[in-house]
Amino acid sequence: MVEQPLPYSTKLPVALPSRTVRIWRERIIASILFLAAISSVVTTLVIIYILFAETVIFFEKVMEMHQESLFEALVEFFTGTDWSPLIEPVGIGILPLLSGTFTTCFVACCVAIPLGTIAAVYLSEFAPAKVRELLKPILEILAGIPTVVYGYFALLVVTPFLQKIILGVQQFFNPGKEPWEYYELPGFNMLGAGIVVGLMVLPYITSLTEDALQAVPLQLREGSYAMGATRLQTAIRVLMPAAASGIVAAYILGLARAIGETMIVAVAAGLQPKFTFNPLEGASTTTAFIVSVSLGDLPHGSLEYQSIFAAGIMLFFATLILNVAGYFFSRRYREVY
Amino acid sequence: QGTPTIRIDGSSTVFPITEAVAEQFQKAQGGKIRVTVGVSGTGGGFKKFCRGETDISNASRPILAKEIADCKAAGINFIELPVAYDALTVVVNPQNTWARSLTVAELKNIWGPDSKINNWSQVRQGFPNIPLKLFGPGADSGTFDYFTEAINGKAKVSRKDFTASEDDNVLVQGVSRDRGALGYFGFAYYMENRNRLKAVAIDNGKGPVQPSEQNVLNGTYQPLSRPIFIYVNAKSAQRPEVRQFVTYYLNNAPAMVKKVKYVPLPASAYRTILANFNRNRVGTVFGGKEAIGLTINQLLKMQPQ
Amino acid sequence: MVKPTDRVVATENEPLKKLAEVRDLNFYYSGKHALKNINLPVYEKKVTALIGPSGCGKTTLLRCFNRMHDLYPGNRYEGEIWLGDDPPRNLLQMDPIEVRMQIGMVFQKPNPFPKSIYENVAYGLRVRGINNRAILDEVVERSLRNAALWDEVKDRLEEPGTSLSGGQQQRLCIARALATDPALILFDEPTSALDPIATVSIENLIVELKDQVTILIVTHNMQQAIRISQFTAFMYLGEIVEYNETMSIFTKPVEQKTADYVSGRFG
Amino acid sequence: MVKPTDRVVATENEPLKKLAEVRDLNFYYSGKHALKNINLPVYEKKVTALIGPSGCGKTTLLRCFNRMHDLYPGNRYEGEIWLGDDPPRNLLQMDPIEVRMQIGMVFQKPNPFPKSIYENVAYGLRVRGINNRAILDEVVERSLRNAALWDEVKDRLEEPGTSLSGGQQQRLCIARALATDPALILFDEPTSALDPIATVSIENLIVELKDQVTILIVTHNMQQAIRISQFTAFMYLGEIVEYNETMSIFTKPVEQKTADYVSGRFG
Amino acid sequence: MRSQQHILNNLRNPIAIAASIQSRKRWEQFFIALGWFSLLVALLTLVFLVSDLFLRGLPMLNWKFFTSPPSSDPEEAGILTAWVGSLLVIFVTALVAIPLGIAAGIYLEEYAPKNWLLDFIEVNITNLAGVPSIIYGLLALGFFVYILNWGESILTAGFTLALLILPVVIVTTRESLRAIPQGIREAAYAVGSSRWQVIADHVLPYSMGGILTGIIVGISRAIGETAPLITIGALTFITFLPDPPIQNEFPYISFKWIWSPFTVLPIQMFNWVSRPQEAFQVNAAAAGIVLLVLTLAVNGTAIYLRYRFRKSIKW
Ligand SMILES: Nc1ncnc2c1ncn2[C@@H]1O[C@H](COP(=O)(O)OP(=O)(O)OP(=O)(O)O)[C@@H](O)[C@H]1O
Ligand SMILES: Nc1ncnc2c1ncn2[C@@H]1O[C@H](COP(=O)(O)OP(=O)(O)OP(=O)(O)O)[C@@H](O)[C@H]1O
Ligand SMILES: [Mg+2]
Ligand SMILES: [Mg+2]
Ligand SMILES: O=P([O-])([O-])[O-]
Repeated sequence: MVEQPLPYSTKLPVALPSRTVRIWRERIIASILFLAAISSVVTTLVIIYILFAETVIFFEKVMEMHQESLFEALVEFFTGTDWSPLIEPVGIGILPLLSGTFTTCFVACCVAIPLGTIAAVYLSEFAPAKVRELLKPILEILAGIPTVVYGYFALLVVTPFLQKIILGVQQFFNPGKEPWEYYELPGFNMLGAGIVVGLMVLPYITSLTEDALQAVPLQLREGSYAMGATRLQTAIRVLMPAAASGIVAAYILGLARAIGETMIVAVAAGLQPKFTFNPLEGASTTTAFIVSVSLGDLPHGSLEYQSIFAAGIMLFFATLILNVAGYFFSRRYREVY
Repeated sequence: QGTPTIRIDGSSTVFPITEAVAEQFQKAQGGKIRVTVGVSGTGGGFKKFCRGETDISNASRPILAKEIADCKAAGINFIELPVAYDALTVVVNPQNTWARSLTVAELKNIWGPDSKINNWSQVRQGFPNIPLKLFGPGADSGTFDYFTEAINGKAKVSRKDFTASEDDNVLVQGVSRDRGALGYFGFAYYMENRNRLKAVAIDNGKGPVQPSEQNVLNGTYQPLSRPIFIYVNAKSAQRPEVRQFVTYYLNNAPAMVKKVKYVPLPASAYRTILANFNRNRVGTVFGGKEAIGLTINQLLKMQPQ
Repeated sequence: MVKPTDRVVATENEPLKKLAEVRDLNFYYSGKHALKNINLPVYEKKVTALIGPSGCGKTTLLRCFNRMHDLYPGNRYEGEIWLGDDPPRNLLQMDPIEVRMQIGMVFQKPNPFPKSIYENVAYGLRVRGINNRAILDEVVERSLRNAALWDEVKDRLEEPGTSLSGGQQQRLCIARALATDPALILFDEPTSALDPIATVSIENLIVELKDQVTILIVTHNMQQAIRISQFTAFMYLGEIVEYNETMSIFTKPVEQKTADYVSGRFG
Repeated sequence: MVKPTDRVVATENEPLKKLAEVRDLNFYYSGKHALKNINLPVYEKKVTALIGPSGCGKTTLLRCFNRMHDLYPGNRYEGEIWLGDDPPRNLLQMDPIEVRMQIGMVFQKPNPFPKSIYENVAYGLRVRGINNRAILDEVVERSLRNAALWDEVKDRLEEPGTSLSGGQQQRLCIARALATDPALILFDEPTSALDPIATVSIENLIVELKDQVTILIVTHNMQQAIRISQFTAFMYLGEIVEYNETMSIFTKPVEQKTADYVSGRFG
Repeated sequence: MRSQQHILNNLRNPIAIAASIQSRKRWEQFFIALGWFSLLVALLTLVFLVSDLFLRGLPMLNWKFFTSPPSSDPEEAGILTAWVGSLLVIFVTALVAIPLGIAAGIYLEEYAPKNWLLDFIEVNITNLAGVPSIIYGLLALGFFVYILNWGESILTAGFTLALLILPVVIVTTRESLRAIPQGIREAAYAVGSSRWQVIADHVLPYSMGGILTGIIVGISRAIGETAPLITIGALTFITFLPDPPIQNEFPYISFKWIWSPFTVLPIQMFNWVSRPQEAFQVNAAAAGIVLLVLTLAVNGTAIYLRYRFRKSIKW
């Protein structure tokens, strides 16, 4: 039995802290926090401003140099296959950088998407809880390795390994020739770099895909199991369609990472801008071009200085589109549940 | 007041010498003076130098007329100091058993602005059918300027589909990893990496000549022998730490240059150069032009114009 | 000692056949003893209701029937649940997928798959490898008719199941369960997430379905149990306190706990 | 037309004082009209219960009293809620923080802060700028005693509030609300997440507390309303269908809807 | 029609059921094997990468390696300037990114009205999180180095990396704030707290674990970043240390070091990787080990912290 409630002996001070003080304090704090939040928008604006400002100068110089109109310069920029802003006569066709970027990303996606999806489905639906708890941090570790270490790995481990394999395959199917008569994989090539980029984005794709699968409500899973489905059937027929937008978001964000990856390709893919889609060749990606040009300290105001901004603007907008697309896809799957 | 700092930038060819000197110098000074050495290529280095961002610029070619004008515009006077001789070296992969020597004409065929050669079999009758991969210094590079002038006849005019880098290490990496590769850069980089590169003898009409200290000294390695320089900002030269550093540089040059595998000038020459420096002799002896095929003796006789 | 389950058959006139029977079932959630010595018959073509206060183990018991607990590690069954009669088999010893292929389930919250209405109903057959369109068409139509949904959706079979209203979704889930012709369907508070009107339609549906299929239903609404079930088990703290014909449970409960509960004194 | 709220005072003998009164209140969840023309008196030192089927707006109405809806964008009040008598003020026009300083609330799920038991109870005072240890000590002890928790926790005041059992946590939340001596305490289904034993202790506590503080409580358990409240409002679809003394509501409801609900015919 | 009926009758036929289960289980076995293969690829990468690095670099790892500046002689070359540089840059980064990121996170989660501006900021942050790091390098080059005229200094580098990890800090801050049950906030409001009191007394303290994790993950990313620092010119040959932050004369603390040129660990490693001489590859591997151990340790701390905080606070 509860005893009779105790009466109040101390009268609580009714003199509450001043409302004006409180309201003003709240307002000031809110404004400071607002400024902090806006800083990200400012960052983006500054990025865009810098990229545009320098790119405009780039085009002005090119127009002067080539005696052409802005339209012609833009056409040359987007359709030309000769990117050599540093060497006379200057070529400003961006396609070689784009083809290099595309090819390495394609190789990377070929590695990361199937492996990442399978690994995610396995981790999410099949792996015992212990295994999952153990493997997820390991994948995070993989994602946390500095990319320059990956670049080193691509150059000194993966490429020699690929060279041996390619030589071995040729010798197996077509034995008896002198070693140099066989095709040799160049020391800098997009295949090795792309594979390593793929390994680097693998953890992202795995973890984002796994998140998307985990976000599918338990009721759907149980609904499927209750119909007598196996785990695999549940995963493929119910969970993957249900998580489709999340999985697409994972792919897109992985792709954006691959496009933006710099050090691996700068170390291992070669630095020559070359219009080719053959992963066995070496070529320069957009990012690798920027790094290789800025390796020597860049003289401010020179054409090469501006050329990296012109290349950068392409990169920025490519990843911008992907990131925004990824954002909306992932928001969609979050909204559904 | 902070520790006095000397800022150096420029040629990758000269870099090994300056790097070695800087290292020794800072050790000798017990860290009281700081030296930073960047690698931007000769052209990149001059761009900074002529805006007063650096105290000393490494250069693998003489300063050009346009750069002189830039410096003048910014009110910068410079002291030109040759520090060594280089044999600009054409290299191939060690697995390359066929191209022991190349003529200047063949090099021009390969590197000319309209060249479409992309296979060794197109270089010379009898060379094997192996894809040709080219590596060369970038456009800010003095080596590039010198090589294009010497081989193609006009500075900066070259085919463009090759892997270009201001950092000669990248070129060494490239050539050493590709059987069909051909590249060019300073002698020191070849010597440092002799086990992964092979030098090509150059035939300038008088038979193939290997790049070597001896062939540079006797003037037969032509047209790819060349002097290399440091340029000192005349105002910086008034600062004690810069004076100290340049003096140390020239005094130790013979040993240092040899150590990093370039060809030192005669010992007496360094004394003259140091004297020029101490006399604050500003300006260039080349008048803003590329000097091709200059022997050491010719160089030492040149007077400011 | 007379087990609570023995009482019923004695008081029953019409012939009854047990479709399933729980014998001395204990269940543990990784150490937590959630069901204690459960004994319960489930009569064919009848509705059996499980009632009891929140947390007493109703859902846990229901989910033992289709081995849902197998999906999560650490759960453990002890005892037997017998199913069928030629010959009866202990479903706790069977392959869980085999069990689930014979026992359907409808959940508390309607959970249609994010597929078309048609595919939702056809899912059970597809899972079994049946992809013949003619068969699927026939089964989909029959199941939707049985779930009293056909007229409402027959012109929009390709629309996603999630586009239906809550009550329709729940009937879709019932159709989905019916499609594979299960012997027993489990319902876990199927109307607690629905509005009163949808509730009525589901209740009517259950009453009609019982001529066709056996039903075991968890409900927290005692009036609902009265309206739709023939037998009721009252659970408390993981045990079955009392099992009897529904009318007896609510009008003349034997146990004090039951009486307290059905009169609203706790819960 | 006689408003539902007018009925009570007529049938009442002992003198009653209104602590608060809702007048023509409408409430919108960003467009959704959730409360419609609510009129309701809250008598001092009495327990008023809000009952009704799920989703009828009980919680919504309760949370109007301490302006909880102000925390979320898009919500809109129309109408008045008068509080106190010297002079009465419309709390919908007041500063929400001032309102909350006078009206306590206990939630459905016990939500102690992950701080020590002591700090949980003292928090309301600290917010008001009272940090004097002697005052805090006194208030903490008195509030815990009034919440019938003192004896159980007096030796472990420094342990986290989350280490208590569910029922203890809920009593801790009540102590926290009592500490600032509010005129009115709102309870939103305070026992629905608790086991039967904890439920009994909270119910007893509410009965004791009403001599000291006015209580407005939402419950889905009609028996609970009977046990603890003096007045009951039955809500349905956002409206108050009937308000009266509790006994009248349950024994001789005026409206058909009320009669159906209290007899379990829906909900 | 016959066969249809037959198939449907089979729905309860135990033999048909068993057959169907068996074939489906075989597919499952196959998929499990595939799953293992995929994970193995990731694991083997890790194993190869780490073991290769260790095999090559371990002999170089000694006291001298940590206390020597870089040199043209591989035997002599060490990472003194690199790790000191990394430390100072990260210090600046943390100083900028942590308060800014937490404040932004709090605003977005606790204050921002749900309108187009919030949407816009959100898209914007997601985008910034995915913008290639080299773009931040361009931003830094154009803005910090030339417009603000900070030069190629530790300050520039610190701010660059701070902007780079800001989205990570903001996003994890928001996530940890979101993990605080709404019931706790409502409870605090219900006793009369103001918004800032709710945040300062409850929301922030309870989410500190998650926020800390985000900060650490961001820092570990910053430690390994190379590309943006290359564009602002960190690749100079530097054999000296910045001015010490503490001096033995008044005012004892000096900020001259923030203007100093610098190099950092990953750049030193990159420099060595791109040298052709075999001997420098050993240095590169050794620097790689240091970098790897450092980031792993930092990441490991984050994983551990997250694990602990997840366990410690129960709602
Ligand atoms: N996954 C689980 N792990 C551990 N304990 C559980 C789990 N699920 C339920 N329990 C516990 O088992 C007991 C029985 O839970 P169950 O869900 O069966 O109750 P219920 O009668 O269905 O209640 P309700 O009416 O609330 O659904 C409860 O004490 C619950 O806390
Ligand atoms: N935040 C919200 N936004 C929009 N609609 C809401 C919100 N909260 C509740 N509602 C709706 O308002 C109506 C009243 O909800 P309320 O929570 O008050 O019901 P209740 O009577 O307390 O029900 P329960 O017994 O389930 O708690 C419901 O239809 C509900 O769906
Ligand atoms: Mg349940
Ligand atoms: Mg409610
Ligand atoms: O780097 P360069 O010596 O070629 O200018």
